[in-house]
Amino acid sequence: MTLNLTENKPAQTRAEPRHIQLGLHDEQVTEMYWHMLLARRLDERMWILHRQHEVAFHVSGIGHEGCQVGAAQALKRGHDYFFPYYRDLCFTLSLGITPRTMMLALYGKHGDPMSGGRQMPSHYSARDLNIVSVSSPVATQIPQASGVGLAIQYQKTDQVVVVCFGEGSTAEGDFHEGLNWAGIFKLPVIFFCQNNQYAISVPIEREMPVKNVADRAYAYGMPGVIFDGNDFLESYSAMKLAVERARRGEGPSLLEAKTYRPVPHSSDDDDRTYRSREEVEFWKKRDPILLARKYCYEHNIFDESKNQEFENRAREIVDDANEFARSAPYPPEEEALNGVWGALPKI
Amino acid sequence: MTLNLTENKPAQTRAEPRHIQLGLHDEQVTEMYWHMLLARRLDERMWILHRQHEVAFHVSGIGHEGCQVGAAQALKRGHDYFFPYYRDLCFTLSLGITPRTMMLALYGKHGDPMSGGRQMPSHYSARDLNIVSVSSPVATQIPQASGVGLAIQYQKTDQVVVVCFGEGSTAEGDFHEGLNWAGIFKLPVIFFCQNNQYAISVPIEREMPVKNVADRAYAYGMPGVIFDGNDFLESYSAMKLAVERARRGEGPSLLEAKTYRPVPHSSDDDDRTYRSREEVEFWKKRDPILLARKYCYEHNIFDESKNQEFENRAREIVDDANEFARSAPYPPEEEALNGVWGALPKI
Amino acid sequence: MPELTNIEAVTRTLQQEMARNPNIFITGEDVGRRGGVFRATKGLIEEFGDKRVVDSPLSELSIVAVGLGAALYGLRPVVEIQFADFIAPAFNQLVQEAARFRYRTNGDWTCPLLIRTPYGGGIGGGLYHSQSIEATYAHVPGLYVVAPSTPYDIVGMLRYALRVNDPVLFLEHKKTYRLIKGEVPDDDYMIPFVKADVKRVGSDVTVVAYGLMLHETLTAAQELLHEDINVEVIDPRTLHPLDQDTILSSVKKTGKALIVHEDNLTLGLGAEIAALIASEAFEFLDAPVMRVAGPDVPAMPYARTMQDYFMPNAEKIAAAIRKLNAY
Amino acid sequence: MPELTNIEAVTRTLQQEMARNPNIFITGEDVGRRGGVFRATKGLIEEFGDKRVVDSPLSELSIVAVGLGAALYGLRPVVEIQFADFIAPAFNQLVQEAARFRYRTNGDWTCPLLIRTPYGGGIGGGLYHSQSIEATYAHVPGLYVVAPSTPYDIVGMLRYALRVNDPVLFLEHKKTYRLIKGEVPDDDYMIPFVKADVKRVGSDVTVVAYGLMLHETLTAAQELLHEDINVEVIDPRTLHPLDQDTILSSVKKTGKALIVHEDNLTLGLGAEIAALIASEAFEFLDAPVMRVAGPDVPAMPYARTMQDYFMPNAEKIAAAIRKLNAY
Ligand SMILES: Cc1ncc(C[n+]2csc(CCOP(=O)(O)OP(=O)(O)O)c2C)c(N)n1
Ligand SMILES: Cc1ncc(C[n+]2csc(CCOP(=O)(O)OP(=O)(O)O)c2C)c(N)n1
Ligand SMILES: [Mg+2]
Ligand SMILES: [Mg+2]
Repeated sequence: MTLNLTENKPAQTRAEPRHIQLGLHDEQVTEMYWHMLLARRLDERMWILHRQHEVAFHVSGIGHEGCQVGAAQALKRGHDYFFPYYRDLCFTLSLGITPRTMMLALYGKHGDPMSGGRQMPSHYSARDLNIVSVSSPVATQIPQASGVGLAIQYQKTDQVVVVCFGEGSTAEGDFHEGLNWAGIFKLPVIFFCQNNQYAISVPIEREMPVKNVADRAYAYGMPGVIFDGNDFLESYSAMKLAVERARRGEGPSLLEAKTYRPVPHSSDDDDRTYRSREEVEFWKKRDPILLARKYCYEHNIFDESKNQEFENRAREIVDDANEFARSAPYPPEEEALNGVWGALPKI
Repeated sequence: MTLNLTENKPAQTRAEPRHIQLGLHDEQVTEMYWHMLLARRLDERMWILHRQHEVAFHVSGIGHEGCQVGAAQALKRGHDYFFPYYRDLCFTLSLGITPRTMMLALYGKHGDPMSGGRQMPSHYSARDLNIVSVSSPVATQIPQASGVGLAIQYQKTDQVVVVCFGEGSTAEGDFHEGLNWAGIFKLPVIFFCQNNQYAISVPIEREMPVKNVADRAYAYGMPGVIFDGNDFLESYSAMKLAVERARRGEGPSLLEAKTYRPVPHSSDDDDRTYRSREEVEFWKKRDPILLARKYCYEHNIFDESKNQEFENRAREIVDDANEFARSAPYPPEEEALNGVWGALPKI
Repeated sequence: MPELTNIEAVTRTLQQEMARNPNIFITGEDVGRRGGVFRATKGLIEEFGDKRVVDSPLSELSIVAVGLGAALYGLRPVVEIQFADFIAPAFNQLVQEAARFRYRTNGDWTCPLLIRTPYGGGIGGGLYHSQSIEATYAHVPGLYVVAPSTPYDIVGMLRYALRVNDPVLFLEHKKTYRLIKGEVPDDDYMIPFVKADVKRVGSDVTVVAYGLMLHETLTAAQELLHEDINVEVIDPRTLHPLDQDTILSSVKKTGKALIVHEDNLTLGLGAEIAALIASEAFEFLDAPVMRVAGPDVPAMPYARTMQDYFMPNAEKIAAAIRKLNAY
Repeated sequence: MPELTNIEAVTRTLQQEMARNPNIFITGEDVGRRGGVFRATKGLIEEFGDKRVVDSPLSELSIVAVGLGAALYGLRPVVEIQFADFIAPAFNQLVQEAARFRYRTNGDWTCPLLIRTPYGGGIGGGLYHSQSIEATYAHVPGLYVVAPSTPYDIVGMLRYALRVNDPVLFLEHKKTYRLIKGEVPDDDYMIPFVKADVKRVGSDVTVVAYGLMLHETLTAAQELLHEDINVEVIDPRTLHPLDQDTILSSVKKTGKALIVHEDNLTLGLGAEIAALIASEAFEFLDAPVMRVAGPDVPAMPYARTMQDYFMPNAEKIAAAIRKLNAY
């Protein structure tokens, strides 16, 4: 898999870096880091804009960047199908949605390509990227993803579908029915649970009677894979295997990224009522971006000065996106009436 | 558990009959057999009445009597709560619903205590027996049973709830959500699946990606128990253990009786389009009543002449119930308007 | 021109359109080897194989959701809900998802999903095999609700529905499946949505009816001829959105309006039609707007006495027309 | 008499009734430690413990079904659906089950289940946090739908609802939670169901409105006084079944009727009220029955321009009243 092997050099005593083992070049790892960083800075700015009363609402992906960027890296942009959920800022950014688009949606401005200002922010959608529109009712996307999987099987392409959701949402009937279809028909669907241990205020013990969401995979005749969601390379590795399996026609997988949301559920939430500050601080030390940066430094993928460049570039991009969106007009009010029905066929 | 042990007799070389091992007296076994036989004869008459155009519809419990009578025997009538489904003729008969009531419902006649002629036949209900009204939409009763379980836990009684359903119905989201609640809160609910291997025409491989419904119990943090549903004693044994567990406050169980429906799905069905006659004949040889009768003969619980008495008595009871219902009037038409709302409280 | 029953009209059109369009596939409970519990998909699995006629697990929520997903991808799924009553578990997927996809993406994602389902009573189906569900869904912008009631209309509208790029709830009155017959041309005609049909021209009273009630109304109209009452019968065919013009023109002509449906009275489709008339044809009205509908009880009882009492029929419709005519 | 906001009215009444009746328990998403996302159950878990205030898993179907089961057993569950929009997954359990239990057992089994949920728009909630759901459920016999809109009415009707032996959908307009304040007597008064309230006596035009629109209508009525237009404002409070008499008497007096709601026009509650008036007060009508409602789009958009355009308000209501008055 690596150059070393094909060149028939003697076995090295020191193990290769994990990313090389996984078949990732330094440039790819750098790009993954960059997406995480950009997503984080964008997300932070959104919180600030909310505090400044510039925008009415924000729901954040902070803390989830590691599992998201790893997953995205293992997929074919614009080719595979994606059902993100509202925390997937980094996932959809990695798949091609631009910061400007995200900011337009945050403000609910005219021309927002995700929903034309109809949906609340973070309801990702991009037809040209096969990113299917996020809904607010949770879990509805899960059986829909199986439907896309059935269509792919029908058309015999090599595409796969990835559908994302929180662990709390797996309590909905939609989860069960969606996985049941995928299991029965061996559909090329990857069920990607981002388990951050809370559904708003409800801790995992009250959400389900098992320790892991992946413990349920067996009930649907598919493998269940648990990994450290704050480790971007573990996420890549898990997704890669699941994708390969699906492309080989061997059917679905249920992936569970163990992660944490170090911020409140949304700008409307106050998480101090339901969890300790110690718990939050503990997890902040395991921040996926911190961990990824450390990895990159250790393996000389890039250095601190490069990181500073990234920071600068991220700030510029975020500034630009914000300026672009802030100065954009609101949608003309009558647009509320458009797009209810398509044109009826002529006969 | 048996007298032998308490009297300290030497161990017997021949194992005790299974019913004795299970703590059942001969009289109890006889009664169980009697309920199976009566249910069968009643059920057969219903088919005949349909063929004679005396009644419009019948959905049958034939073939399921073994698992049903065994389950009923392990429960406290009028004390525990029951959510039967439409095949539970023998189950509800064993729990106290009379043949006359069943016939009234079959004809849709005035005074039918199950629904006042509103529901189709086999939609069992008896408030005084804690038998909760059967609905037509499948699986809806499953999370409702968890609700009764929660209420029992709230009131701290020693009651348990049994909820019955076919294996096909476990594909509905209701199944998942109901078991999830029961698992999280350790509710005293027994989920009793009567797996007859078909959902109308759809064979089990198309209903679910696992071999057994009980394979899903793990996903809900509860034991899953598979047994031969055509063996009335196995069913009794499985239910007894689950009931004891629930009464001890240890939570829910998922029981799966493997059985077969040797008749069409309902009087509207023609099963020749979807399964072979050989398959049906194979299962007819494993008829739970045949097997139970053989067991009783072998263990001298009763003999052929007694069986003939049972047959005669069953015929009389069925004749009586039929005559009773046939000659009953239809509900006055305006009764259609009653019972929509309760009386509003006075203030 | 062959004579077909309503159910034959469904089956034949599905067969023809599947032969023509490889993107059409069918799923639902028992639609395969069993050919559907009403036999609407009879013979299709034999002709098209089990990739195009797919027996689904017993799960309506996901039957609709899977259809929706396949439609997003670009296929043209036809899903069957075995009885209209059993669409309720799919309410969220149908209303919140399928019907909102176009709007919530400003037209980017569309959902050409066709849902067929037998509805209506009078067949001894009791509370859960007799329901009329049209009003619940006719309240949902973005979702077409159609209920063609003759073989001719079924063929033309089913063909059209398979070319519409929005979700369609295609309602088939199960009592008419074998009761109603009619000639159907061999050509590939289509009947557009949102186009009501004047099933009978008259001058005294306008009656709006669909499904089994359309046929009961036509019977009543025929009888009332003997009493010199000339009834105009409008079949909306598309129940949502309504062809307001055809209804209003008729009422403006007759000055009297009756709406008939099996569904219970309160907030049944008749409510919207009556409100429309009371708002837009007020000055033309010579009498109160009347409705004949199922009573406000949770659903249709099983016992035949109560079922008959529940069902509107030619006699009850005629009585209401007489009252309006005499007003 | 303390002055309470609408949300305080809810919380205080729940607290009082739980203290009085040990059979009452609460379940729903985040109702426990978080006290509900709107804080309607704030402080209750501290006072009553986690057996009586139960954080549910994220699953509306079973929140309703579990409540239903507990109600069958004899408890008095109060379940919260976090946003009215998210009751859709529970449609089957609510409509086909809870609302049909009494009827399908001829009165044997009853289901005293209270479902509270915040509904309505104007708070930047976009498509899925702004919906008005009343019309869908007002079509369902056996299910009470109530929407009290002042602290006084909320307290009186919530207390009453906890004594009613049928399922109740208790709708709370979320924009009014902190916006609307009012005095509430300290005694244990109750307000019965199916009793509309004349919130303002007038003679020229009858307006029927509830929720936030009630308050917008009252504002409009106040302004129109300057134009010598005297508006009668009827608050139905119970949306299903309707207090027909109060509505009809008012319309018979004024001869002119307007119905206002946020829900989209077609088959919104206004349809039934208009149909009722067109049928039962026809001879008293001096003008078409009018409706001011949300437009027929799938749901309320997020962008504030479009949201404002969607929402009926005092200005739009006043314009319609002027038109009716001038007719
Ligand atoms: C059907 C539905 N019910 C309730 C909500 C309100 N809600 C939004 S997010 C959320 C918690 C989701 O938890 P989880 O699935 O674990 O995802 P997380 O937010 O933790 O990433 C809830 C209850 C909703 N959006 N949809
Ligand atoms: C929600 C719903 N969908 C469809 C039906 C129609 N239907 C009635 S029974 C049945 C099959 C049930 O199969 P299973 O659960 O295995 O029970 P069995 O009849 O085999 O005992 C179907 C599809 C229904 N009653 N309810
Ligand atoms: Mg979570
Ligand atoms: Mg079965």
